[in-house]
Order: sequence, then C-alpha cells, then structure tokens
Amino acid sequence: MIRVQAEAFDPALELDTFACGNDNVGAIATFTGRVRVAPGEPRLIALTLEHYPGMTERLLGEIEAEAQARWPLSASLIIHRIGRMQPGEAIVMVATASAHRDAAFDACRFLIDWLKTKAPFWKYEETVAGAEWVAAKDSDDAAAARWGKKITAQTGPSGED
Amino acid sequence: MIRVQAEAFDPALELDTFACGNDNVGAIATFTGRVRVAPGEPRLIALTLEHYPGMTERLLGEIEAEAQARWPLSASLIIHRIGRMQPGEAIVMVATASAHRDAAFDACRFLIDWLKTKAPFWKYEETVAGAEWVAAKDSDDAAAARWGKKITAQTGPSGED
Amino acid sequence: MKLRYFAWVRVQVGYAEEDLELPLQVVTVRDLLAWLATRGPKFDALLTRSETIRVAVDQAVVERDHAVRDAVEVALFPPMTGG
Amino acid sequence: MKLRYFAWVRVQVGYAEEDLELPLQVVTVRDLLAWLATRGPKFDALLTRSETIRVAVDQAVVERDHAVRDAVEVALFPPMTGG
Repeated sequence: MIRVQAEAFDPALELDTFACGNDNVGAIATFTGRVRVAPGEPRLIALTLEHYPGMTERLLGEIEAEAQARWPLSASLIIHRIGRMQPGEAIVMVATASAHRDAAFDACRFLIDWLKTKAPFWKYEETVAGAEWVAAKDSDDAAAARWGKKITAQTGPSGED
Repeated sequence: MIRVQAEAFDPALELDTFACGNDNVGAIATFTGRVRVAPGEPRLIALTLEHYPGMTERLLGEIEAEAQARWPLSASLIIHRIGRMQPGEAIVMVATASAHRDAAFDACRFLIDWLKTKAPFWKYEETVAGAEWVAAKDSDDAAAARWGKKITAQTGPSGED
Repeated sequence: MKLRYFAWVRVQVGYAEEDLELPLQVVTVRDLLAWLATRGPKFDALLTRSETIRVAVDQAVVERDHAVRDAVEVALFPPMTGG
Repeated sequence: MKLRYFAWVRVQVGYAEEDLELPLQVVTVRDLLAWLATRGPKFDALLTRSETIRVAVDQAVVERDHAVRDAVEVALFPPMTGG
C-alpha cells in the first residue's frame, strides 16, 4: 500500500495494523525516517518536503510492484509525508512482511534506498542559520545502485515508460 | 535494553515508546519474528521456546554491547519470548535507532542474525501431525557468519569468557 | 506542452508551471534546455547548473537525447532527496 | 559440578540438571562426553549424536578441548534455534 500525505502519521499505529491476521507472516521489517536535529550543526527548525504530485504516486507504485516481484512478500507499506514538519516527526515509513526474515529485510531496505534517490521528493531545511534545499548525497545513489536498475521509470536514453 | 519474558508483548506498543524524545534519531529499524503457520505443512498448533536462564540474558547483553560498539546507535531493544505461544504471536523483536539508516539497518540485522544461532533458545513445535524440536538451519549459521566472529561467548579452543 | 519546475529550480524560475509551444527546432531534452536558456536571465542562470538538473518527460526521468515533442508534460528538478 | 541439559538433550536424559563429582581422568569437554557415555544407555544413546551437541562451560560455548575441571556449571544442548 502507498500513501503520500500531508498529515502526520504514527509508525506504531501503522505497525499495529500491518499484516495482522496473516498466519503465514513470520517476519516483519520496518524502517522509519524521522526529522532529525544534528548535533554540531545550526539547529533545525523545520523540514519541508516538496513532491511531484502524480509522478510520486506512480513511481512509488512501480517501486512497490518491483519489490513484490523480487521478494515473496505477504504485504508492504510505504508512507511518505509531504509539507512542513518539525524535529521528531516521522517523514517516511516502510514496512514489509514475509514468511522469512531475509526477504522482509532486503525488500524493506530496497524500498527505502530507492525512495531516497528515485522518488520525486525534495527536502528544504530551515535552521536558525537560514534555509536551504538539501543536496543529494552520493552515498544515497550508491545505496540505490546496489539493487540494480530495474525500475521502468529510470529508463536510459531510449527508454519508454 | 534486553527483555526475556514469558508474557506476550505488542511490537506496536514497543515501537511507540522506542527512542522517543531523542531529536538526533533519524532512522529506526525494527524486526519482528512471529509464530507462523507454513502452508503445505502439518498445521502448527503451538510453539514453545526453551532457554538457558542466566546465559540467555548474559549473551543477549554481550550481543547488544557488540552492536553498540560496531554502530553509532542511540538506542537498541531486544525482546525475546519464552514458553508456549500460538500462531500469530510475536516471538522476538529487535529495534535500533541511529542518526542514519545504514547503521540502524545493519545493527538490526546483525542482532537478529546472532539471536537465531548464538543465543541459547530452542524451539519445540506442536503440529496436528505431532511434535518435534526444530532443527538448526545452515542458512541461519551462514547469516550469522557474515558478521564475523567477535562475540566473546563464542570463543574457540583457548577462549575464556 | 506543460512545463513544471520543482524545488530550487521552481524558486529560480519564479513559478511552478507554464504552458508553452515548442519551436520546431526543439526535438530532444537537450534542445529544450538550450532553447529555455534563450528565454532570459532567469533561465540562463538556471541552465549554468544544468548538469545537476534532472528532466522527466511525462513523469519518467529521461536522458538528454530523449524526445520531447510529443510530451504532454515535461518537468525540471534537482536530484531527488526523499526518504 | 552442576550439569544442565536443554531441549532434546534434556528429554533424552530424562531430567534438567544434576550435581556430579567428576572422576580424575576427566579434564576436557571431550573427556566429559566420553565419561558420560559410560553412565548407561540413556547417555550412550545421546552421545551417538554427540557431533550435534554443543557444550557451554560456565555459560560460554566452548570447543571439545576446553577444560572442565574448575567449572561451576556445564551445559549440554543442541544447536540454538532462537529468534
């Protein structure tokens, strides 16, 4: 399931209802990304997530379908917030359920690695020292690259979607 | 934090209070293992976890300290149930919090991989076809081995604890 | 064709979207970027950083030699930073 | 010395623990296993599967040549299957 929303969400509540009632689920992996105040840096006031409506939902759907095709998942969940949020609030949550732990872990990490670099979100940080757009990290590109290049929306020169 | 308990626990409630109030946490990874009914096999009635009181708590403490030494974690949690439980119930939960996602993911997986093969727990399965002790899996040994051999309790011939 | 701008590209351009008719010589994404640079200082300044700009044609990220003529929507934005 | 048995080892032996005085010739874990096998059919049968049995001396898993004489507690059990 995919949700892109301006409203705050509660990862604990999401976990509570995720994959419940499925007797064949032996393993659930979750990842939650939160707005973080980095020690030693100008104190963060707020983080704003801009996105590309339409493309976001489509790409997240493709990424989830890709995870379902690669691993035997009983369920998967991607929640991504947009808009302005405060330190401590959850930005993103990924959850995966499978019979076995390797599939749950790998699919969960695959999804968050792709989200970081391939989904059309952009972060804008307001700190006590000013505000700026967050630059992309090479380490995030490397993390996404280790999963290969199968997402159809990430086509090369001759690619069609 | 380490908990070994006969009482059922609720992973959602645990996540709700895990690493809350820490502004420097940007990433939380969790893993939950549940009692599972495997399709195509004799239907599971119950799973009983036996353990080695004293050694369990000591070894889990060592494993958690090892994870804290290897990765910059703000918090970690290991809950393992003992005794008899029904399909759908949570057996084990591992949660890790860090500034960044790689540390949270790696530490979470390290902890569950070690738990599977190095912590003194034994599973006894009751199915409609009878009851038996669950055999150890080579794949679990391989999963633990990829993290190296640093746990002091896993000493070789001349090892002292 | 609709052009859409996101994040600092949107801020630099000064608005989020516009409807445009492409000149005949604009065939690929590369042509589009070159032509946009002729539309004034805002675009010229934007395109001095063009190597950091990603382009999506009808919501799929594409390379510079991808065709744009039949696109309904083309978007310009910096590398994604979600998650 | 206290000997403790877990999982199917415990079931095979028929009880969970016992207090024992080791004969002088028992120095290592290997010696202990060999001596246990002389204590009757239950142990003899157990030790025909001895390659699958893990031994912890004072709560640390050790190899077969580890010393046992000064141990307070020695435990025999199958490979762990937690998590």
